[in-house]
Amino acid sequence: MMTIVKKEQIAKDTIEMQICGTSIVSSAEPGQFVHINVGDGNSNLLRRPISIADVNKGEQMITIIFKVIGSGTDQLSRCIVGEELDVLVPCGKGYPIKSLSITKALLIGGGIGVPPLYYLAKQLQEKGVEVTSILGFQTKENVFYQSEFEQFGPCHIVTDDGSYGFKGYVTDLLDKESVEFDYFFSCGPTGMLKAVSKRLENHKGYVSIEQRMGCGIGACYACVVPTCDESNGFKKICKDGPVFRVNEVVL
Amino acid sequence: MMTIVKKEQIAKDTIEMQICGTSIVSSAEPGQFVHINVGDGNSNLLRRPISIADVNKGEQMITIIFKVIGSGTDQLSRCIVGEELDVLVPCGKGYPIKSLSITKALLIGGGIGVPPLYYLAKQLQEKGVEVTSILGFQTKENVFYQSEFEQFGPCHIVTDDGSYGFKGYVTDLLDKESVEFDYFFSCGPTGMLKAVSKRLENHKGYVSIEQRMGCGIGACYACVVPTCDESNGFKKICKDGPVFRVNEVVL
Amino acid sequence: MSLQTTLPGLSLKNPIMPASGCFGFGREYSELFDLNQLGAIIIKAATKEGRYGNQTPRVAETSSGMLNAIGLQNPGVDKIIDNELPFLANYDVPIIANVAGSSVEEYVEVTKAFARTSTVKAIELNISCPNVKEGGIQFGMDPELANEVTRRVKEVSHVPVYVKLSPNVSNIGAMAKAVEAAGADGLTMINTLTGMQINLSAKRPLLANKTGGLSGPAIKPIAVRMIYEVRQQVSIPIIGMGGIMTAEDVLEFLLAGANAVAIGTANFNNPMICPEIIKALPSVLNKYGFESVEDAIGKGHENEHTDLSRT
Amino acid sequence: MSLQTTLPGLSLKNPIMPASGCFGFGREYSELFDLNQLGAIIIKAATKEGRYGNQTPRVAETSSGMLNAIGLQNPGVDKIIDNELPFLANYDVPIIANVAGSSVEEYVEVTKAFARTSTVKAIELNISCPNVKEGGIQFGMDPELANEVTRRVKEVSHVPVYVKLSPNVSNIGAMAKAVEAAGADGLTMINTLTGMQINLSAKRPLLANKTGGLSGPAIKPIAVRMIYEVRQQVSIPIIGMGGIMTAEDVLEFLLAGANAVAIGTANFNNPMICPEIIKALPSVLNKYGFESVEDAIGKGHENEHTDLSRT
Ligand SMILES: Cc1cc2nc3c(=O)[nH]c(=O)nc-3n(C[C@H](O)[C@H](O)[C@H](O)COP(=O)(O)OP(=O)(O)OC[C@H]3O[C@@H](n4cnc5c(N)ncnc54)[C@H](O)[C@@H]3O)c2cc1C
Ligand SMILES: Cc1cc2nc3c(=O)[nH]c(=O)nc-3n(C[C@H](O)[C@H](O)[C@H](O)COP(=O)(O)OP(=O)(O)OC[C@H]3O[C@@H](n4cnc5c(N)ncnc54)[C@H](O)[C@@H]3O)c2cc1C
Ligand SMILES: Cc1cc2nc3c(=O)[nH]c(=O)nc-3n(C[C@H](O)[C@H](O)[C@H](O)COP(=O)(O)O)c2cc1C
Ligand SMILES: Cc1cc2nc3c(=O)[nH]c(=O)nc-3n(C[C@H](O)[C@H](O)[C@H](O)COP(=O)(O)O)c2cc1C
Ligand code: FES
Ligand code: FES
Repeated sequence: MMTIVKKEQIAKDTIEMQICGTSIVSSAEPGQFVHINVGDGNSNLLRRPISIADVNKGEQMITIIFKVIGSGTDQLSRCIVGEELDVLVPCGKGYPIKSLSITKALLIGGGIGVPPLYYLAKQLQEKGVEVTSILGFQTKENVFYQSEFEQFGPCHIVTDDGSYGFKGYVTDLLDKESVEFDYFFSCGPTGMLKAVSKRLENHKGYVSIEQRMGCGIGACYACVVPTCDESNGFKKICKDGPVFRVNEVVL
Repeated sequence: MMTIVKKEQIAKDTIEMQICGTSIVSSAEPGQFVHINVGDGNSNLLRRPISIADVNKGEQMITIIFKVIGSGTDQLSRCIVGEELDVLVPCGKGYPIKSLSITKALLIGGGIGVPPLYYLAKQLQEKGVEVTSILGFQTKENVFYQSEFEQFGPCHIVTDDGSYGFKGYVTDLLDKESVEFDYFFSCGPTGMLKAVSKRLENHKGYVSIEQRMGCGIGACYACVVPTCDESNGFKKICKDGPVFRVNEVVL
Repeated sequence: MSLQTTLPGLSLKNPIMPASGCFGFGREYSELFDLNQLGAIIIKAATKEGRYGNQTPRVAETSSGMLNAIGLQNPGVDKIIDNELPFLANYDVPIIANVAGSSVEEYVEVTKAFARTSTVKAIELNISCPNVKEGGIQFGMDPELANEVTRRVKEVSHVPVYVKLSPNVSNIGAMAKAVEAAGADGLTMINTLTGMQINLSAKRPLLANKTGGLSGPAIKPIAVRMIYEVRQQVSIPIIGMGGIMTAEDVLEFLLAGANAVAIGTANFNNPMICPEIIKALPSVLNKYGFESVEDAIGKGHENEHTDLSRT
Repeated sequence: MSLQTTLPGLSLKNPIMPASGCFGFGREYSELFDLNQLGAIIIKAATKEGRYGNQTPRVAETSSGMLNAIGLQNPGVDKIIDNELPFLANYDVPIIANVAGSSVEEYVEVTKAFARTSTVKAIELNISCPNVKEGGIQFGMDPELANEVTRRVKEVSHVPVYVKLSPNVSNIGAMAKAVEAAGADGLTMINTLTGMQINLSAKRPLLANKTGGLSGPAIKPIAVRMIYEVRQQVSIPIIGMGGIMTAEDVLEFLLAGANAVAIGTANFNNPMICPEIIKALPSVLNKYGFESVEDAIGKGHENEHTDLSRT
């Protein structure tokens, strides 16, 4: 059980929440997620996976940022400060930056794919990596965390309708601006990940992917994704992912 | 929609709640009930019937008193002051005291059958009727509203285990004490109603009965009870009751 | 936005109607809202003679659902015609009469009786009530019996006949085809699934009848699946039901292939649910890109899944 | 308070075991609690060759339930025996292997393979998986096919065989009797009910496989009814499952006639649910006046309803 210590709406339908209460959070890595039980045993029977957006090890606190899209996130958005949350943490495997030799990183986030990149950027900066971010949103009122990302380096905001920042998709911006990097790290809707992987096919990178989950811990085979090699293999997104090397699994 | 304006625990697992917000309450009669939706469309799909324990016409407010026995009453007990409740009010037919010529009344309540008798006693007193009450509870910690009933006249408390007041059942007390009355009015568990009807078979009286309900408004036939006459007839507890003349329906 | 839709015998203002047994004969709900808003009304089951039904308790709550074992309580078809239909005739809403029985003869007799009145615009043949000892569901579990009773009722009915299918079967498609072959004008589906709750204190089934019919949102996925399946096997229209609580649910049933829908259990949770859904429906249809109710019917069958994956 | 209970091939510390497909091969849960607490473990379905299963999405949430269409993904029986069973052999918990197939031969082959290991204490014959195109559920919908596959598997099995029944049938009692006659040592029931959810935006079924199996509290009343019904028709023991979330639910299944229970979907809601229920069970049994698990089995059948009413 973790306790909600802060809740704030930071963009349209988008809530930032801080929860604290277990020392395990200090081992959390960027790209990992929490698996939250928002139900009462009847409604919202399945847990909801939400990325870890930030970790405050000292206070045993993590930040999550989520968009209200259905009954589970709606229920979560109604929880109040002081309430307890039933959270499995941390789940999955994150961006393996500890083992990478890297000087310049490009972060590409789309919508609710942006949150995990924040903690990633923070960790990269601690390692002394130069960070450039491209964050895509549908429209102006969905934009969040621009100034937070600007702390780490150049941050380009892109909106589908051009109501804020650059107009178009994140890949359109890549065509315009030349960014140097050794690795890219991306998280967002599958369509975006596909486009990004294609556009940057000669680069090394990592993507974080989504799938509907049952158990969230690797036991039920709900969230599998085929691997790209010829082994006929598969990975479990909840356990082996959600972060994969680009071209490791079929998007 | 009505708003919860007060909530208080008045005995073990027993909550008194005041809700206000619709002018319809002023027509409510003692013995009628409210039908409360405590669910979210998944859990507690059916409404919960709870008797009207008191009415404050001026403030459009009613009091209910309920015992937490399962998921619905548990959910209701978690509602907080200021919250809105989805309430159908008033439902059913109450004690028809307006049409009765009566000078001395005996009220016999058992457990959560006590609440409707409070508003009844109040109305009887307004009519100038002398009121004697016998209230039965399982044990000391379940007892509530003794002083409230004492306002109206003699009030005997009976507990199953003798931990408070007279030890035994309400009918045992009737054997001990001689009470004079023209009509008796009873509400409580079916077993008690049966015993009381039998003990007082030569008296005129009314009983309020319970049954699991579907619609609560007379449409679904979930709550029927056979009539005692030879007509092979039936009554709907939610619509024709919950109050019936003694020997009108089969207990 | 047009909510109109036309089915055999029924010209509907909108596709929303209360389900049989959950709305009585309309009187109680008429005190809460104007029944003229409804697309149609399916009235409570009628048998030849009056029936008292089962002992109480007759209902139990379950997770996202309820069990009922009313047992077809009703005053008998003649009293329904004399005492209930004149009230409903005051409204400009097509009435569908639910016909039950324990023998083919009884179904035929009740149908014939309804032919006496012009208020009833269609028959819903209830061969799927799980809560009576004899008749009812037997006819709904055996394609041959279902075919026979449908054929016999069709012979005497002056109005279109919809057959109400039971979900308690291995092969719902076979049942649908059997009654289509017998001349059914439409299907209504699904009736309740047989279930039980045990009272831990009494150490026996909570319902006096032991088993009851499970309805409510819990069964919606089963209803949607069966309608989707049957839609691909027969061409007569379907009135869908089973767990509908919202206008989004209605759209889900339309996409699965229902031509109209009925709302049962939800009326108990919220007696205003039918008019509320009717009001919400246009904007839900609009949100998902549909221009009318008819535009949405069956549209869940056409789109292929696009995710990549090996098989 | 004794929680022990003995079934063919299985001596259980307590009647609680995870259901097949909801616990993998135990590894993930072993990181969360000591598997030695469990009464038994039913492992994920095994087929002869490895199977990738269906496309994703493979799960959808429904009211008080979920749909799954995993499609029997598994590495194949040989890899299970080589890679998974040695890990489970470390625990003092009986292992029940779930055997699936698309032909009688495949069921026989897989059962034979499991005879190679002493870790498997019983076979659960899965003739009820609704999520594969061929085999599986066919055998669970036809009493004759069910009888045949049971008989053939019994011929080669070195351990007791429990047959897992599908609820998607008209007559569950007939299925139970057919497999009892074929020599089944016990039954497990129920598997999932076939259902569907339609995605309103995509205008097609949400699951790539279109249909999936409905599980969770939504189906509990159906499971309880079927176990109650089957308990009156066969004498072999029953491992009950379908929507169990609490120790009270376990007692409800015992009263209905289950000798032990399995817990599926609830593991996803709360991965600690099995040990939590095991811990809560003694006080629940005690509260309702039972002295042991065995004392409660079948006790929901004996008490008559006492309310007065005419019929
Ligand atoms: C690893 C991972 C990390 C995520 N991180 C974030 C995050 O940081 N912020 C954020 O806003 N969202 C995130 N999501 C998406 C988030 O899980 C869904 O938006 C959420 O589950 C929707 O639940 P709901 O009840 O509101 O929607 P509903 O549509 O009512 O949910 C119905 C069911 O579908 C599942 N579901 C619906 N959409 C998704 C989806 N996109 N991915 C997986 N399951 C889904 C739900 O979990 C639930 O089981 C993440 C998803 C994954 C897999
Ligand atoms: C006319 C009437 C007036 C009532 N007045 C009061 C009152 O003033 N105070 C009070 O505490 N209780 C009263 N009750 C009883 C109250 O309705 C039940 O205690 C309550 O419904 C239990 O709900 P639950 O979800 O907590 O219990 P659960 O056992 O979880 O409920 C399961 C289902 O059974 C129904 N149910 C359970 N017990 C009863 C019961 N005794 N009568 C009817 N339905 C039941 C519930 O409504 C629900 O549908 C009254 C009942 C009736 C019929
Ligand atoms: C209390 C109750 C009574 C019912 N009575 C009848 C009936 O008389 N005839 C009938 O065909 N169906 C009857 N049904 C079934 C409903 O019409 C409907 O098919 C079923 O409840 C599924 O829809 P729902 O989930 O919206 O309730 C009844 C259902 C309930 C809950
Ligand atoms: C994700 C998932 C996978 C399942 N896989 C299997 C399986 O491989 N073999 C099997 O016999 N049953 C399988 N089942 C069915 C369960 O074992 C169980 O019978 C059913 O889910 C009902 O129990 P529950 O409501 O507790 O989940 C699966 C169920 C789920 C939810
Ligand atoms: S969600 Fe169960 S294996 Fe990934
Ligand atoms: S509860 Fe529906 S008629 Fe009384």
